[in-house]
Amino acid sequence: MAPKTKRVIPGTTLFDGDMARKGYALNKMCFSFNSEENRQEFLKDPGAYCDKFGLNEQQKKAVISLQVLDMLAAGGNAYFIAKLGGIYKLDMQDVGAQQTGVTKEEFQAKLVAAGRE
Amino acid sequence: MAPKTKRVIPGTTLFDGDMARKGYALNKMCFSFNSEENRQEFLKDPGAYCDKFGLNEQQKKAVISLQVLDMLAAGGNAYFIAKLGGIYKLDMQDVGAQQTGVTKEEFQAKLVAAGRE
Amino acid sequence: MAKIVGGINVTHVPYIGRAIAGNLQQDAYWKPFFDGFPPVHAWLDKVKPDVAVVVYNDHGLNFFLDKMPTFSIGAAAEYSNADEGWGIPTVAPFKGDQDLSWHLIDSLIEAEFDLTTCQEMLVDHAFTLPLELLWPTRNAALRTVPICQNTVQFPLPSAKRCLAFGRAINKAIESWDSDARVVVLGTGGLSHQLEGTRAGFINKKFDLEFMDKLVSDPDWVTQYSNEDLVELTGTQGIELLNWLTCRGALGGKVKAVHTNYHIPISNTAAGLLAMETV
Amino acid sequence: MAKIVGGINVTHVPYIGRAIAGNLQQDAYWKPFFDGFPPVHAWLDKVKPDVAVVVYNDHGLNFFLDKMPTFSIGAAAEYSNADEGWGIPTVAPFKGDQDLSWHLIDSLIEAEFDLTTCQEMLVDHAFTLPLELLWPTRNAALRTVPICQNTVQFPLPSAKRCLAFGRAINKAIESWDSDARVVVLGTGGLSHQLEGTRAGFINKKFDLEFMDKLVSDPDWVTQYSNEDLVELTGTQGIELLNWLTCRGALGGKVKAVHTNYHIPISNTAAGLLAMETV
Ligand SMILES: [Fe+3]
Ligand SMILES: [Fe+3]
Repeated sequence: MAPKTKRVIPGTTLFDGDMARKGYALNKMCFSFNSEENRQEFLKDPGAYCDKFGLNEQQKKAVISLQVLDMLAAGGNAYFIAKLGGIYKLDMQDVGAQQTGVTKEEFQAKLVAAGRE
Repeated sequence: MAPKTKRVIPGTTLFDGDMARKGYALNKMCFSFNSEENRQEFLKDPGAYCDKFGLNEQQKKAVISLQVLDMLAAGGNAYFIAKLGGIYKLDMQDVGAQQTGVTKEEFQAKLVAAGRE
Repeated sequence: MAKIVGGINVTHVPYIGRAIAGNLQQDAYWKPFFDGFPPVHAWLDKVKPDVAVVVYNDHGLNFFLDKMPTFSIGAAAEYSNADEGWGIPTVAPFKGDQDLSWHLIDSLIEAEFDLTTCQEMLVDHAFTLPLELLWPTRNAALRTVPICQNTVQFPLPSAKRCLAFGRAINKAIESWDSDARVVVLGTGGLSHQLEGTRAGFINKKFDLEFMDKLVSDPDWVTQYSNEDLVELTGTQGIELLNWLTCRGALGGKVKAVHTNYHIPISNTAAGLLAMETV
Repeated sequence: MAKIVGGINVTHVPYIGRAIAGNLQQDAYWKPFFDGFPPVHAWLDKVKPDVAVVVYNDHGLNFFLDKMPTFSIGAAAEYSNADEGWGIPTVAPFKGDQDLSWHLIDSLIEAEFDLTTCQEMLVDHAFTLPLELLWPTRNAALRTVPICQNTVQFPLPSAKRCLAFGRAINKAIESWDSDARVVVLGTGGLSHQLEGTRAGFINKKFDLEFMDKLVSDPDWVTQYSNEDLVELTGTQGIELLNWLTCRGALGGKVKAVHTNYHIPISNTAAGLLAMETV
């Protein structure tokens, strides 16, 4: 089947059917983090918890190294990944800074600047 | 609020919003009967199982006496009630005969007759 | 582009599961029903579908009233059957077709059908039994896409909406960049009523006219409201909405390949209608 | 018949939950945001709504990708909040309005919106925080109806579909045989993007034009595809679809009662727009 042509938006991947399909196991694991009991079980042995949800190697590696861009590339959805971030007390500016390769302060300064334009 | 005028169909109550709202607890209990473990728990103490799902007195009485028309009047949905029937090995012709006040043989004969018309 | 070879509408009474499991196809009770299928098997051998899109209604296995969709669609690699509580045997899982699922989802939401998408989905007897009836020896290569319509809790989608939904499915499949051959199934009906003091209601006259009109003039059905259809065909007869969506998915003109109609299977008028696209 | 008094569109960033719990409203960081609300509180005191219809999107509390509806609606007596996993405090349940829920369900399905109906529904921060912001002292008499739109998994409903959905909600509420006064909320946005190398993206120019056009000419938004809107406002900026549905639900003409716009709250351009029906 010929690949569909997709809209290219710089720095952005739409969470569409292709990503949803690829990331299902990862997102399902993250959905389980709505429960404190599951969060604690994950923290005791992250690798075993990933295996329980059938994550592939790429997903497992991204989770264990806590690399958000890698999780996204592996089909992770931002809202579900945020629940994993919550376990490590990462807020959205930590996550933003990590993805854009700047410090949290620099990331915050960029946001403030956007308000002055 | 003035009552909506509803279509009257003889011998028939549509499972609409009013019924769905009235019967939610009863139908939720019956939905749990998709699991053998739950069916066994129900059989051990039907009254306690009804209480666990918050059935009202009318619903509980209908369930315990296994009166299908009473379950319907209490908001039961035919498909969910059928799962309760399954516990007692009642098939759809047993249930049909009970509701129409005839023997199973008479009910079956009526169906066969409908094919000859 | 994909090719729609035709469609098959067929009843899905749970009781059939026991007849299949018990090998009762030639018993006096079951023979007039099962004898309807060999001509359809022969047609399937001829048109050789790769994928079956199955339009059916769930009966409280995958969906409960806490999240009850009007139209839902599977997008899984595989679909499992499970214990439904009424003692019919559970069958082996069916293979999905995720490419077609997502193509349908993209197309149908663009066409303003507000789908619920299901990346996991249990399929009940209304999906499994028609496949068992049509491929009595499991066709392990056949891929499937379940499309589920609410016929359980009013308000249901109207006949007009279902026919339009079917026609949008037709457009979507025909625009699918694939060399697959697709058959569409619509399951349930025909006239029957399980509950109330009218339990056992059957309407042979209407059913026969419906089967006729479905082939020649499916818009005929849209003159009826869902309340009309319940009055005419029973509270479960309304499952004919699945037949209507299936018919819509076949596009403009079809010819009947084979029909069968037998009363009763359990409390139901059992219909079978195979159609070829022309 | 019921009366729609107006509508309020407001951001719903989870982080706000901590500010409310910690009483930080007058801190330098939070003051420009919280100072937007007193004029809206005064307006609510004047128009005295009995019911709030809340158009929002779930972020993985009530819905997972196994059953992901395009449009869903609550029909419960009460709606509970719950642990969402990111450490914001859980708030007390909100009262439902089942009469209005079912009236909406009957009307909207008749108008060919393919709803998923939810007789149980957990509501996340996108539902609870706007209510906490608009009624800082809980209005225990206020009844609610949650309406949830998929802005999480593409394909999303188009701006055109959302506006039509809103307009159908308008017709439904106006045909509700009740003397209730109804306010409609739309929550989320405005421009922000949480993920990818474009994380932190904000578009003040577009947001301000959007807020303007939403009042005077909401059809203006329908010139954009969802891909356009993501490019213009970010992957989460697309939550402006909830604002658009809310605006549709207010009918033809409205006048702005109060607006506020502040950058940033967390990674987000925080907007507030209260409109009165005229
Ligand atoms: Fe059925
Ligand atoms: Fe949000």
